[in-house]
Amino acid sequence: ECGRIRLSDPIIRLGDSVTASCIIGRNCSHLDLESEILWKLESELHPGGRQKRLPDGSQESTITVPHLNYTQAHLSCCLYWGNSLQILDQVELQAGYPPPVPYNLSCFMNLTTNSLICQWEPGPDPYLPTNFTLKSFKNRGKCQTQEEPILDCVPEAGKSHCSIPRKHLQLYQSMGIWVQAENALGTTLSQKLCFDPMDLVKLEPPTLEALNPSPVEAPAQPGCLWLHWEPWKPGLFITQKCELRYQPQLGEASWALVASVPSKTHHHELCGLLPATAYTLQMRCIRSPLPGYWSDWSPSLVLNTTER
Amino acid sequence: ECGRIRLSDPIIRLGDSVTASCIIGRNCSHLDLESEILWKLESELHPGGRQKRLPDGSQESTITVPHLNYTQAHLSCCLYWGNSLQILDQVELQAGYPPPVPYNLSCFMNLTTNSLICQWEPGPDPYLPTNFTLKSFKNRGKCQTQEEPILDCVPEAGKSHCSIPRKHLQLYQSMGIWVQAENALGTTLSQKLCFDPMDLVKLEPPTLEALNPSPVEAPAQPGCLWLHWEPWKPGLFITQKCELRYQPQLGEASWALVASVPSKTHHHELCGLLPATAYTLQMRCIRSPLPGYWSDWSPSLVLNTTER
Amino acid sequence: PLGPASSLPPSFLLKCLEQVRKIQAEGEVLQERLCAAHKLCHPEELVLLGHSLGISQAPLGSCFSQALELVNCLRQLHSGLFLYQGLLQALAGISPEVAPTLDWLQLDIADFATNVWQQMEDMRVAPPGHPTQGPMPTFTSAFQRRAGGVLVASNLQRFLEPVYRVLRYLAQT
Repeated sequence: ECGRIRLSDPIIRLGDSVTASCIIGRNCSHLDLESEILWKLESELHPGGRQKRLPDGSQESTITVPHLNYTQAHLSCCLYWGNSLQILDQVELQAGYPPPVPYNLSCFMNLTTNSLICQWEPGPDPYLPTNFTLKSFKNRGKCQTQEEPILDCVPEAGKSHCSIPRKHLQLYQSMGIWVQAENALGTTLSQKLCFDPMDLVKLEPPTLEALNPSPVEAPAQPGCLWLHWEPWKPGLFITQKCELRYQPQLGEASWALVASVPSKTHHHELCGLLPATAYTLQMRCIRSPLPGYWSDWSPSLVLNTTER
Repeated sequence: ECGRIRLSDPIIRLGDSVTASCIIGRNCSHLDLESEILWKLESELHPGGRQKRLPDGSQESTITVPHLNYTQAHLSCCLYWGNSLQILDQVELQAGYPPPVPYNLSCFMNLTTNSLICQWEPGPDPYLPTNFTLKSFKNRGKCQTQEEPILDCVPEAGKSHCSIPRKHLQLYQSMGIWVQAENALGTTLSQKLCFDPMDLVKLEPPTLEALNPSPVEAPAQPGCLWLHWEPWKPGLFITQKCELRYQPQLGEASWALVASVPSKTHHHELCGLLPATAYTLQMRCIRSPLPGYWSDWSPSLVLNTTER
Repeated sequence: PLGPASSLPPSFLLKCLEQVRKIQAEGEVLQERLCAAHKLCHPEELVLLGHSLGISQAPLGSCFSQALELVNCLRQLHSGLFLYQGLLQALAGISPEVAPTLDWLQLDIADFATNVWQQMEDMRVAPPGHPTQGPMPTFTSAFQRRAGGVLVASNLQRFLEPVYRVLRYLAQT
């Protein structure tokens, strides 16, 4: 072997020192074994190699880079051959940090894709290839004991979200879940969550429709609006409560809120409004009384109240 | 077995007849074996079942549908049980046509994706699941003899194009290629093509750029325009000829053509134009003298000639 | 001595010229990628390593002797291409950034070698039996494969320049 670099550690913490040695075997006939072994860090010659002859006649040079400030660097073992500097071996040094603790882990149950979708913040870049895995396990109580593990959910490269398909979930059983971050310098775990998947259901908003003409039994009163909505089909099996908000299209008007619109009736009469005014209406719903997340606000519907 | 349908042929030609038999085993204790076996085609009762008792005591009814005009139909073997018609067995009849001969097979070599892309017309819908496969083989001469087959290229469902990756191709050797269509009623082959993939290369057009100011050695002459173009990078290794077309932005002016612009120089002076007029210019290139396809016309460039 | 240059069909020569340009372009991409991804940009820094790895250059003498020996020149061209096919194969697993370019280059060289071999067969001057690959260098580290890639790519470019000149000469006569 005409030049082989050995490293204390190919991956180190940024700023730490790294020691390397390069050995030129004595059977390396075409080399003048007396010449000095030189080191290059990236494309700069790096002084400070300590060279000695080994018992078997081969030459060994050792070098220590006190503070490696490159996240990636090529370290080359070289020799002059005639007047041209020859590279005999080269290794790639990598430096960075252990993985930061992933935080802000949050999940919600998506009934459209029938999967539990979790997302998290990866934290600052550790400059090293870092694998994130969403780990989870089934559980009977409050996730104190770790029972049967569910699958390891591996996100797409560079993504900080992962989705666990329905077939791995028991929707009405509690499960523990956390994110594990791992690279060459260590492993960290996020805070653990414990929930029934169904308690994290996020509904899609209902679809608002004008009731034109307003139903026979209640002709349009001045300052009143009749509203009808179609609930989101996949969520029909869930008892919900809904909220309606409305604002006149007048300058800086703020939203007014009608809390807990009875969700079963699918229509609602809104009164006490300004006559001959255009109102923007939106609605959202949430699983209730069982826990869940509010849906987003529905797309707006604009209705006009009649003249006085 | 309480009712088992046997079919002469589950897939037949549209309009042909189909014969089916339904046997009710004598060990079918809970059935009154004397009652009449009835047939339903889709949801209509279908008369004409010929029933007989078999030597082993079971009942067999046979029916012939003279002209099946459904491309898909359910045939049910039924029996009255009390006064409710019971379905004992059901089969799916399929009818359609043998695959039409695929036609208009054409291919071109795409240097961006480094693949040979072929497309064809599938012909009228035969109403039966039909698989198309692009078949090809390597060859020395004019594809008379079929030597080493190349891979079977299976298009995405419902698509009539397929692309053969570079690693299966010898760009400068002739290959034979055709489309095979196959369904339950038969197999057909398209016309065969024989070519070197590289002879079907379709270049991307060059990129036209104004030469502002026109080069020092040729100041802008009235009625002249200086044009520069950047050839398409992946096609640089191919000797080409190019065509330039231009038209004044005046009413219904037609294109004028400058055939065979020398492709090596990358700039061209266009004279004999109307002064102070906006001209639209486009260019396309083709592999030459070796065979190839014209590129599309390049996006337009608009240049203005100077005053008299 | 030179058989009549015209014994080589013009379309064969035009295709060969195009194939050489295609391989040269691919070779440059390989060199650029090795430089960008691994900071190995100068083959002259790796000559010593090349000796110890046994990366050789393909001979082309018959293409340059005063009297161009066409048949021997074609045979040397084919063996050179065959050698580079082997060398590139030995570099398999070089690195993800470079592997696709290496694959295209191998395919283009194999195509060109097939073209030359078939032309020799058509002229009934193909050597008997198919060529067999000699001993190939063994690369024992990622660095040696990448350095080997730099050396093979630069040798290939230096092999193709004279080939292009000879083919152009033949195409013009």
